[in-house]
Amino acid sequence: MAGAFDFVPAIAALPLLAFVVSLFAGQYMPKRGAEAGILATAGSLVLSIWTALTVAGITGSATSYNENLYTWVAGVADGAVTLRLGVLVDPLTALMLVIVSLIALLVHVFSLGYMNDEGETGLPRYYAGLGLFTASMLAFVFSNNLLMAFMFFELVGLCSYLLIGFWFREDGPPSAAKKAFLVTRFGDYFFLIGVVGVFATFGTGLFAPITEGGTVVAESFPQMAEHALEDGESFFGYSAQTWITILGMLVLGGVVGKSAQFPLHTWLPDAMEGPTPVSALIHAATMVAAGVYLVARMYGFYLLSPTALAVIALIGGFTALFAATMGVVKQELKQVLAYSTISQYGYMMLALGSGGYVAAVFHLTTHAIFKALLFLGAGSVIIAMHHNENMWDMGGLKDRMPVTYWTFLSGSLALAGIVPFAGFWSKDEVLFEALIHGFGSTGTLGTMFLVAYAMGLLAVFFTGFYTFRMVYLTFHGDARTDVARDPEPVGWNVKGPLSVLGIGAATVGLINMKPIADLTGLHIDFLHKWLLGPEEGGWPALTSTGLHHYEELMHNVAGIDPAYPLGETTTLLVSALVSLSLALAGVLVARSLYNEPEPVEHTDKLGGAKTLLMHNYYQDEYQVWLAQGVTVPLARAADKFDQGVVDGVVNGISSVSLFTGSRFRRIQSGVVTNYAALMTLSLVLLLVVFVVLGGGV
Amino acid sequence: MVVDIAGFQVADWVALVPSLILGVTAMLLFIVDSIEPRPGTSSNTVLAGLSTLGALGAFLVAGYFLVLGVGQPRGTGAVDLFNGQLVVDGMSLFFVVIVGSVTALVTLASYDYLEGQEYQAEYYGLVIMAATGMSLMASANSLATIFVSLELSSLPSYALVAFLKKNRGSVEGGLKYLLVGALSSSVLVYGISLVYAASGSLQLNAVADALAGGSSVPVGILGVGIIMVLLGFAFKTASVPFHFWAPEAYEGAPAPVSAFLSSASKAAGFVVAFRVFLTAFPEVGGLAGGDPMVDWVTAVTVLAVVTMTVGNFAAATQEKVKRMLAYSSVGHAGYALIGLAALNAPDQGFVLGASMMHLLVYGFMNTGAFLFIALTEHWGIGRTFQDFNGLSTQAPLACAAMTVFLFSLAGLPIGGGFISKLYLLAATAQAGSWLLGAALIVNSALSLFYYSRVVKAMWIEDPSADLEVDSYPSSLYAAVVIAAFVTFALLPAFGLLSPSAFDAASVLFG
Amino acid sequence: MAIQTQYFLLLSAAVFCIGVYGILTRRNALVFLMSVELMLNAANINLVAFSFHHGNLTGQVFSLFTMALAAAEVAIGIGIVLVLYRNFEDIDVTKAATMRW
Amino acid sequence: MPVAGPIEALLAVTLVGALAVFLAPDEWAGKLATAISLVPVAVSAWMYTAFDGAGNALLGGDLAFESTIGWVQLGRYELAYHVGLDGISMPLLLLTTVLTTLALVSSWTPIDERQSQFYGLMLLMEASLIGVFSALDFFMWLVFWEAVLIPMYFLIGVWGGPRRKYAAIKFFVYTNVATLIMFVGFMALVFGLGDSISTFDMPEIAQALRAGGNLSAVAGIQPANLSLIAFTLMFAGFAVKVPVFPVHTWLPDAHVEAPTPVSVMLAGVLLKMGTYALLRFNFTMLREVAEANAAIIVAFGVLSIIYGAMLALAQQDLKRIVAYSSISSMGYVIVGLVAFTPHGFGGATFQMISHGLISGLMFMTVGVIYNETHTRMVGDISGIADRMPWAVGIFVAAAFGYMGLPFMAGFAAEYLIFQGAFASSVIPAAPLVTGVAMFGIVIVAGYLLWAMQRTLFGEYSLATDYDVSRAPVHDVAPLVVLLALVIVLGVRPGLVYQMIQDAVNPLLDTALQGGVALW
Repeated sequence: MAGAFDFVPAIAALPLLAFVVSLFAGQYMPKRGAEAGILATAGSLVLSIWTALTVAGITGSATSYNENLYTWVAGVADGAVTLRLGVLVDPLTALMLVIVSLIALLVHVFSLGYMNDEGETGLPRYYAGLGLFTASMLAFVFSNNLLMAFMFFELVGLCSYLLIGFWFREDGPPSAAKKAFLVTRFGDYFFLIGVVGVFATFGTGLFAPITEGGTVVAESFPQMAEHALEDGESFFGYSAQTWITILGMLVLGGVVGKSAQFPLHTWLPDAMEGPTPVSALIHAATMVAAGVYLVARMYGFYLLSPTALAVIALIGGFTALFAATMGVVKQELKQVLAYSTISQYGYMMLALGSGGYVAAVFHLTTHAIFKALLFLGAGSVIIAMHHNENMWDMGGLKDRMPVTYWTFLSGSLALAGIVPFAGFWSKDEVLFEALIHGFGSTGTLGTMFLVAYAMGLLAVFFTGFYTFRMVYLTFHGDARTDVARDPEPVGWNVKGPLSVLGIGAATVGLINMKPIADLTGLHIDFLHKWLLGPEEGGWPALTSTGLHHYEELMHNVAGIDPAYPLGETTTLLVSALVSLSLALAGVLVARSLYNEPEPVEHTDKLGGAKTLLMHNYYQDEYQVWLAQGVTVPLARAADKFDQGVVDGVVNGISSVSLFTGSRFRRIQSGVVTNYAALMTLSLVLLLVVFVVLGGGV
Repeated sequence: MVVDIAGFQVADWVALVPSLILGVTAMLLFIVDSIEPRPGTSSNTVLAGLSTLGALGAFLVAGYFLVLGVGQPRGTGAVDLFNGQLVVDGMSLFFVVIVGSVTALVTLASYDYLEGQEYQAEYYGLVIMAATGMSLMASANSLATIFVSLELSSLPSYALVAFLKKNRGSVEGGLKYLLVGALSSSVLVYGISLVYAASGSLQLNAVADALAGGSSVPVGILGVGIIMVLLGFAFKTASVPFHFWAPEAYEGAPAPVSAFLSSASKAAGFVVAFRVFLTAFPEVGGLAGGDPMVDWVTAVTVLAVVTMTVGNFAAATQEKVKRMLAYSSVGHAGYALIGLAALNAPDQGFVLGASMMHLLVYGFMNTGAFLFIALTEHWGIGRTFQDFNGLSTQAPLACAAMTVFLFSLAGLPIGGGFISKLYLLAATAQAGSWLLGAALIVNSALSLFYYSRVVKAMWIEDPSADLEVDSYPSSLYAAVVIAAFVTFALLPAFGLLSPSAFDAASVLFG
Repeated sequence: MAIQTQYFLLLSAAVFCIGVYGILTRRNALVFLMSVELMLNAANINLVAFSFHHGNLTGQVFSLFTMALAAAEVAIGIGIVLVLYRNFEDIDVTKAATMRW
Repeated sequence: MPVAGPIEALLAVTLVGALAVFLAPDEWAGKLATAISLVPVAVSAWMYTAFDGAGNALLGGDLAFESTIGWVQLGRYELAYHVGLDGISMPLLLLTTVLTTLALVSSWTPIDERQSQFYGLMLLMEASLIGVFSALDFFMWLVFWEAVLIPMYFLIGVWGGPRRKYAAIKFFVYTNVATLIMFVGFMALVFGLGDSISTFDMPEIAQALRAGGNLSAVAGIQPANLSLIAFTLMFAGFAVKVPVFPVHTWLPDAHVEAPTPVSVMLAGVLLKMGTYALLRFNFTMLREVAEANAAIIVAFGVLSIIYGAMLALAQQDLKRIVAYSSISSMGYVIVGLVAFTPHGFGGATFQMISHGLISGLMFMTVGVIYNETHTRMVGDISGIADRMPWAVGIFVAAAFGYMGLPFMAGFAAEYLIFQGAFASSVIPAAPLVTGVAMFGIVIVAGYLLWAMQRTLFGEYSLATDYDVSRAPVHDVAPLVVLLALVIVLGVRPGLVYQMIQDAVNPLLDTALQGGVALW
């Protein structure tokens, strides 16, 4: 009988269908295509949950699935790789599928309120975009090889471009869309080289080996890399270690681009030009997560290269801090959220880099929930404020839109990492992992981790601060504008998703309360178990994507080991307390500064730092300069060169020959005596050359 | 002497029938004219018809002989007449075909062109006379016969160029042609006399034998003689440095005459050059191996390069279409000279054959081009490129034909010129004479430029307001269209004549 | 005793050169033609002399042909010179230079 | 062997059709030509399904629809009419017929004078192109190869833009010179083969050359140097057609001046002639030379990619942008060819097809916009997405196709080329070189996104005061068809890639003789 796994492709196919339907039939539907999207995503959610249950072993025996379903390009000659599309389902996939389809569904519903009720035009295009995005994102999630992942990685990029630029009549969105695609494309350039490199090196891009009846029929590239490392092979003149690092870094380029990590983070704040539901779905919960997910997906490969791990950790830690500081001074609701998103993904990278696989996935999950919530909340506020996003024009919305307020608050607490909200547990685990591995790991790697940890820790404070600065400015105090005094009410289709997510943000942390688990000895760290899998056999043995395997690699190859300077429990508590207290400190500072009827700008207190922060550390400036100050002049120069020199030569030749011709014709003077003279002359010449000199005489 | 032609045992002079036909036609023309009561009033139709028939007859018979294998190894073998003073072989027949066909086209076209002109009988008579001379040049196998037949073709040509007595251009052209011709013929004769001095004989094979045996007089004299003979032929083929007459003569002469001279006369000049240098002077030129006594091969190479370059570069910057064609015909003389220049190739017959085929195709495409000019002169539209602007709107058929001629001259695959020119290029590659190859490439590119100037004027430019084509002269049109058709047909049907060309060529190399 | 052949050669060369000189210097069409005659006769001298030298008659016979043709050439020449005069009111060969380049 | 095969049918239909259209009145010349051109489409589609060729045409593979007729005996050499298809030429033939029909439809709007001549010439060009891709006798092939120039000259010269005369003659002379140079190179090879060759049959020559040891000295040039010289001359000749930097400058002028349908044919098919010839001659017949000089060749390829893209970045004219980016895209083909790997050859050939479709699509879309706005300057147009949504939508799709969006033909082609080049054992420092070449995909995104943002989106404004309205159906229909093809090939490259691979793999079979490097 057909199990859930046979329907996995349908998870992506349904939204794809919705895309087609709403694109071509959207304008004939009452909701302009939203129906198709909602039905499709609901279907995807159901199927995803079914898949998850199957993976959990509740419905069906097989708990993992990895098959090639479609041969995209068959390489017939030997040495010609064959490129396939396939499906890989393991706990990680199942979890991500559920998250994506859930958020997608909620965002579709929310869009009814945000787009339809606001009387937007071009909705079929909008819903088609959402549909296509959901489809590609889900397909990316269950890709079983690197190339397929890349292909859908690019597709989600396209959808992000289309949706950011949805309001194409204005000048901002198209430009932001261009920037978003271009910056991510720059990252994807390296990613693509990485993909090509992986296929050229290992002949396959499989994340996990394909097995039939227990025997491996197609090896996965992390496995092959592992073996190559053991056998001390060398590729393209490099030692396996170096080459793996190179490939890892190349793929990382795509990750940094998509997950908006430093230095390719600049596109995300601009991307807020897009409709808010889009920001919630694409630029907070799912697409931006694709990068992190990719690292997690091929974690077995990255664990082979300590260098890559260190880089990941540092990028993550730095981005977390760096983005958080920028979030502190932003005026607009969505801008704050954008920078917090960047910062939060920094945490996930930090976790992955420092061997906190579970922590990363955990934070990915919780963040998806509470950040989507915050964006949707922001969306509802924006509806109420007639699309004015400036927090200084708001205030006192608490009493006028309670549902939004309370849900938003729950999200904020989660983001700030206040116990017991979701964010606390995940962020705490991230930092904890970084800490213990920092102490435990050998050599520079450990110090790197500690540096990254320090930055991450510091970021906690800022997170708390900007989050509640946002909350107080938006909802507390007195209304500062007429609109804020009489905001537009929002409908069920807004409140519904908010409530769902609000509850989620408060509770989802419960799936992995590792501290409690360790303290009480109760085995309630479900996510950990979920990703750990059985010790022997089961899906980890088949897919080699289980935590056990990763921990072995961490220990054997990367040399990452935990160490508890204060003993296990104490360290745990201390780190939890430290991060919590920092978060609270941030919240309190924000409260003292902004929780008053008429809050005022305090940014001047920052002095010189203010301008720096306002200009986002001049990141955009130098990137724009690279594009327009360097590349464009270079192109102009090339054009000049082409017109002047390369083409000049061509035209030169023709004009020279024509000039020669105009001289040659002068020989024909028209006077017959001259002709006679020239004839005689040439006769003499020939005689001299060919008879006298020719040795005739 | 008796030869076997198509199974009939006939006297060997029968092989000369093509030339005889032309000669007889010339006589007939004079008779027809003289039996007319008032001289110079004979009916155009009779004269044109008669001469066209004569030329056609010569063309057909020569072609038929070619097919039968007369004078060729597979047939009778070369037919020697009058103790080898004349010889009928593949090469001579091949060139009679060229001369005959060109003459036929020209006389056909002249019917309309000469409308209302006086002295038409003389015109046709002179044309056929000259044609007879050219056909004899193809068979001439002794310096004596060569000189006589060459003059027989030249003298009428002088008169023909100056035929329009009241037209300054025509007269001036005639004068220059005459003076340059006289000078060249004296150079030629002097050269012949020196060759005779060195060899003691005028019959080509005898000359070759004598020279092979080594001569009593210093080789320098022979060298001077050879160079002078070469230049004498350069005049006939309108090659540098004896080409100076060509632009003016072609421009001034009545267009059909220009066509006649630039195609048939040039071809005749080449056949003589080929025969003399390859029959009489191969050893001297070092073709039989060993280093040459007189390196005429290199001399010809230089002449070829200079000729094609001067011709094409000068043509590129002309304002008058007819003069452009005149210069381009000088350029093509340079191409054809490759047949005598690229001879240090393993397969010499290949080289010479390519050159012969080029002359054949050239006969049609160049004649056609000049006849188109005749058409425009008939219409009385101007001579410059601008005057041709938008002509296609008035006379699409003629313009299409002209386009075929021009592109074929430029070596594009719309006519036989494509294959023949590429074969010349191939010949240079085979001989490894990169100088010739490079010159050919450069010049042919340049020629494409200026030929397409005419095409551009006719098809792309907009017509000027007063462009008006009133009449569509049937015989001119017929001639142009036939020429165009043959030019085009020679692309797919190149093989009809090329085997005889290559065979005839390789025969000369024994 | 016979005169050695090379003297004839020198003579003919001299005559030829005189003819060339005439062509290059004289503008009168008729003189031009006369100079050509000189050159042709230079050739004839060679032919006759070497026919004697080689002891065959070919050269002498050919020289007769040459003379005949020279005459014919002049005949045509005079005709053209006539029309030249009609059109240009002059027989200066350098005057007729309407067509050039 | 059958003489009247489908290829003959194609040639006959197009030639006779051209004649008929020449004589047809202007009013319905367009419709007539389109109708006639449907026959080749149908025939070639049937040929595709009935295709039974195997292996490489030049290396003794089984040819599909082969037929031979003796043509001319020239000296020692026998020229023949010899046509046939293998996995390389079949897709190109299909591309030609399909693109011609679409181009014909797309010319209904822009071509408003001397229609019968225009459509007649288009059909003539189709005939010549069919000949180019199917002829297997060198001289026969050369006839078609050069015959393409004639209609092209008129099409640009008569119906082109303001500087059309300059562009036409430039294209004409430039490519003609290239042909002559290439011809000398090839003939040098033929003579080098001496008596072992008595025809210009390309398979025969190719096999003789690959067998090795058949070359003898020509005019004192030793075989090794001879093959090097021949390779250089032929490469130079074909590089002009491709075009490869630095002999590309005829292309932008020709493209900008040519009317849209002609640009479509020029970019879509004519450029492919160059790479097709490179593949057939240089890389098939003189493999060892190519491998010995891989470094130089790949340098040309990479240079074209980056340089072309940079130039596109500097352009203001939409057509010029696409023109220069064509140079860039064709650079990928060079890189793929010189890699000497299965996917390298395959990808390069596949890129010919996909670029044919995508660049055609781009030019057509630009043309459709031009029909409405009468300008192609980026600065003049803004925010027309509102006025002509479908055309703009397709423009965006086409642009992303050009950027190599997955599941569109461009991505498949470029990825395969990269895959092939990366693993190449011939290209020095293959991974690095490939990486550099791949940077093109970033630049292309740069200028296309910039152009789209400026022209399609933002506030609506138009420098030329025309009333922009939705494009007529017969303008958009060809776009849709092309887009569909692009996507189909992107999702299922195997549709043509199978036969391509089957035809290119033999190129890698034989052992090498060791060629002479230029330095």
